[in-house]
Amino acid sequence: MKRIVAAILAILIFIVLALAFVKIPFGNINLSDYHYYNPITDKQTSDSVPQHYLVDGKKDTGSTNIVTAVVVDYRGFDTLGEVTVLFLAATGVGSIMYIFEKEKRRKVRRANAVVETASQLLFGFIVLFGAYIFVHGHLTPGGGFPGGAVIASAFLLLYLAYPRFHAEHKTLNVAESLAGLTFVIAGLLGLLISGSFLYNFLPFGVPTYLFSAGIIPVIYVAVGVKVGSELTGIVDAMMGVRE
Amino acid sequence: MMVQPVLLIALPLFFAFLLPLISLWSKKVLKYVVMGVMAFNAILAFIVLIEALKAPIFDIIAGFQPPLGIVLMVGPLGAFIALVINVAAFVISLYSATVTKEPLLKYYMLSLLILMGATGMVLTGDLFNLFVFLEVTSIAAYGLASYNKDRKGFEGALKYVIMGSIGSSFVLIGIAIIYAQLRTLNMLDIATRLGEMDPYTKIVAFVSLFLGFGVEAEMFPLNAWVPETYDGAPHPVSAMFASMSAKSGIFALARVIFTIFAFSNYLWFVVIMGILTVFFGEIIAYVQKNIKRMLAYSSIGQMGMIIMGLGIGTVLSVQGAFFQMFSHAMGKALLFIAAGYMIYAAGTDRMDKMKGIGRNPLIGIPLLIGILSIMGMPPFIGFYGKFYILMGGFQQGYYAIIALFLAASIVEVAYYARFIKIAFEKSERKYPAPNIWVYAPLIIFAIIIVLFGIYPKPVMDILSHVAAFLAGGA
Amino acid sequence: MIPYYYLASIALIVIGIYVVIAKKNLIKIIIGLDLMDTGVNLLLIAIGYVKGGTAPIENANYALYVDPIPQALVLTAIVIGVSVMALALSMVIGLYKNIGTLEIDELRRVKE
Amino acid sequence: MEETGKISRFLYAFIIYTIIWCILIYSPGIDATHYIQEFSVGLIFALIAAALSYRHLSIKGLRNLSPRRIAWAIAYIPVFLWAMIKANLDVAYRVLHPKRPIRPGIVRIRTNLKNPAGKLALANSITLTPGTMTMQIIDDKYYIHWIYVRSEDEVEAGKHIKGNFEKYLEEVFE
Amino acid sequence: MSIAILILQILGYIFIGIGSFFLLLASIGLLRMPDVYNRMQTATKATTLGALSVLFGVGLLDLAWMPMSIVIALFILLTAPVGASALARASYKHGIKLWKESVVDKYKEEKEEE
Repeated sequence: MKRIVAAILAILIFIVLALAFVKIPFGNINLSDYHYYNPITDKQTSDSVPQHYLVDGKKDTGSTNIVTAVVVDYRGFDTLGEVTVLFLAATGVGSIMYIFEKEKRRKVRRANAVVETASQLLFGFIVLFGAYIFVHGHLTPGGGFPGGAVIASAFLLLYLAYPRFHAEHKTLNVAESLAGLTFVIAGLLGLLISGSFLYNFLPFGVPTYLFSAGIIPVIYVAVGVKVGSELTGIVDAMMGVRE
Repeated sequence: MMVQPVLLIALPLFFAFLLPLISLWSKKVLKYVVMGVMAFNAILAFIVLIEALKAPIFDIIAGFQPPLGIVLMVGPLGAFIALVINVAAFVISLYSATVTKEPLLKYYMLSLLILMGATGMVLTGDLFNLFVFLEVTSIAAYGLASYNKDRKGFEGALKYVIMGSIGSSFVLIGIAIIYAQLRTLNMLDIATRLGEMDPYTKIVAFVSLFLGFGVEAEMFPLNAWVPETYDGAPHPVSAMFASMSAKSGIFALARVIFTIFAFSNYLWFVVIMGILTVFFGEIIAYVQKNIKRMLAYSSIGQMGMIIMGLGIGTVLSVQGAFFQMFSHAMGKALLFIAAGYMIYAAGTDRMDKMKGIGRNPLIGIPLLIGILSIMGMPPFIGFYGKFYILMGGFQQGYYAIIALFLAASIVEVAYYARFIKIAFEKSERKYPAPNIWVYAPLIIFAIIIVLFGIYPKPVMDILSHVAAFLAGGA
Repeated sequence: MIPYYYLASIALIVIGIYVVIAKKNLIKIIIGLDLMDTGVNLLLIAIGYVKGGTAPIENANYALYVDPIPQALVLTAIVIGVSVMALALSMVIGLYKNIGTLEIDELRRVKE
Repeated sequence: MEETGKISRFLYAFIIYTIIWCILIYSPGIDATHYIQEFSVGLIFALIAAALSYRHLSIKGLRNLSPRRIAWAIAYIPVFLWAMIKANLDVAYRVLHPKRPIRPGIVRIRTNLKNPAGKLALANSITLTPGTMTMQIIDDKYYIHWIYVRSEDEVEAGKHIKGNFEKYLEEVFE
Repeated sequence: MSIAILILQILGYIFIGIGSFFLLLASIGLLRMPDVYNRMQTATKATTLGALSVLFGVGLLDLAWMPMSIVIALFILLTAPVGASALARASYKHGIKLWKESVVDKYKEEKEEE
């Protein structure tokens, strides 16, 4: 009975949404066809928002990678929220898993010797590669979130190879806090210097150079460290207590 | 000095990131830090409200003019709701001092962040940013809902997670539809260029957004999570849900209805959803025996009234809806705090085991004030909300809806009266006395309820800006 | 032209909805939520596509780029989805340790 | 096989990471300022990565970089590649042959290598070469799944499986 | 100059072709082999050489990619066999039997002692 209702509902939603999307062209769009309206100055402008990003993005933010320019600069406030969401998830998981800390310790077997040695050798390289990804967020595809995830995967490898491995909670927390504070303080400095939060107050430098795009690399390094430590914390909490 | 609204968001966030470092130094100061931050935030919100009354504030983030960048759009109404949320958060944070279950550090971080998310939802002027803050609020709420870490808590929180994720998927679908047609995310920009959208697509986008934000606003049909989540959460958290996350959700709904889709042809849909929600809540509340579940269902009913008030769409009824948000935030928070104490004192959550619990005047009087206000009795603040919604309904000629509304109100009066009778009955039983962290919030809320009930003019002055809000302003 | 990318992502979304409503195992429900998330992300990416466009990274050889905003939005949406999944799964772990079952029917039976 | 000092191991890790970073940042037509910026940032990250992992990366530290070892390591590459190509032809033969000529089993062999990295290199080499796959290493014992068992005896099987890998690896790692 | 580039291009495509052939071989091997251990044998070897060959081919197509290709190749050489070994051991520990015509199992004796 429940299945039939669910199926009918699903089909209905499919039809409603599909009809809505039939009217939306796929790929056959010209981004400069749209015009936007600025609610503060009450003026209509000639280009659309994405077109503006693509044409003037490099000038406005100094970043070669326009997606990064959008993520960290134009819509940096969203990214701050996003960082907060991940922080919340880590906090929530930590809070939920707290009860199991006093639980009976789980016995775990040693892993394969091949895996142990390989993970020891690879750990440093993976961390380095994660750092490479988040440092070059404004130049190449990538950025703080993927880079942080790569770093967390290095720790995940250690957890796989050494089932008894524990990351130091205190260190993780401190890294997480400091990285988050860096982001907020960068925003507040922008507020102090120019009167708008998250303003890109550092010099842009020459695009395509590493030291360019103002605060974007700074924020991405902070995000990378934060994401890495948070995901590691989540994995650690979910593994529970082992011996 | 000009206070920028973004500080209301940045400050709790800053301290949420700072708390782990503080806890390394001392764990005892955490709760005072949180109280201090929330009090300071409430003061900031008050200053922002005064500024916003002069002219709506546009706070540009990252220095890009909208719609290129994100902008915070703070009109008088938004600032008012933000103030309500911040005041409620501060008073509830006093009651949070009674939470002793570990890990307290996480509890305080989550409560700061739920405040940040709820404030952000109210202030932001960008559709996707609204979604991000919705997620901040709801993920903080998921964490808090399961904080008790017992079976009830997990079940309620899981239900909340499932409904909340469906809701956020719908919000994203709505955003995708709008963006695909207009290539912009700024609310006012969307509102101005809404005519470029295909009419059918526009309705689909509206319904998606409406249903999505309806989850947080406890709207029928995606509100099955409410009773279990409220029941399973720690007591201060239930109060937070009623007064913070639900209020920001309903304000987001108001934004979707009036600021983005400033069209009146489909408002009957909102009214019907509202009246369904009212009935769903009030009728089930009548048969509840568990006090927190009863309050939760009653909360659904009240939110339905607010949605109805928004849907009727006249200046009077929308004023009523906003007044109702204020009174519900204060009254329900008070009742949940009182319920928390009563469950603790009586050792059970069944109402029939709480005979004579209100005979301690320090509990009884605030409790009575809160219940009368929620029931809509003059001279408490609850009266104005319901009254204006009714008046608005008369103006528009929704007589059948008004009849249903009154019937639901009578049901509400009936079950609250039953509860009053139990609570003030003579009984031999002695209950343990509450401590200062319970008295203080109860009394503060009671004072607010009585004060603005007798002298509603300041609130009415703020609400006189509703006409501009309805016309699609900030 | 039939916008089949849209249809595929909408299909993913409704399959997710079906799974969430019809299935009785909590893990499966969470998989359903993840399906919905994936579908929505795909939808967002699809609306940003411009025929013949390339990734919006400054490149001398191309002049036409796809819309960068949906990509930025999806980045945010993915992180949010991951966070919700992590929380939901840890709640499932907690519930399982409390009761020892993940079937909704059995949950109800244990209640009495 | 004594351990070397911390500093030596740290420097070794640092040098290796710096080299990897240089390869990562290489792109044609890179100009000097750009390169210096990238390189200096790389030094910082190499320091961090080395600090995190130098304890496990090597036992011998800088002595791994002696020219003799590097020469042996380079000499090992063609030997290994040739074995690998043979392995794949072998696989092709077994997969495509209609009768599927296999005679699988798990055998045990022993090794003289003591360095964990050396053991890993031998294990990986064995896995990638004709018909054999390492399943587990316990101390000096290798358990190997052999697709066509020629001998069940430890020494005999060892000769077949290890070939001349062990000689090279001993020079590189011991 | 352009002839050199042309030769490189042709060589690159040849290597990519060889690599693809080995990848195909790996999947045929997956189908033909009787048990999980033998499948792992063919899959690991053939995919590793296939991937290396493709990477080398890509490096030849544009010499600027060569250093990156070599780094990736090193990673594959280091990780693919380790993964195979871990999977094989995990399957063994979970009690997946060897093929019935297998001739010897020295690991079984050791397993009890471990």
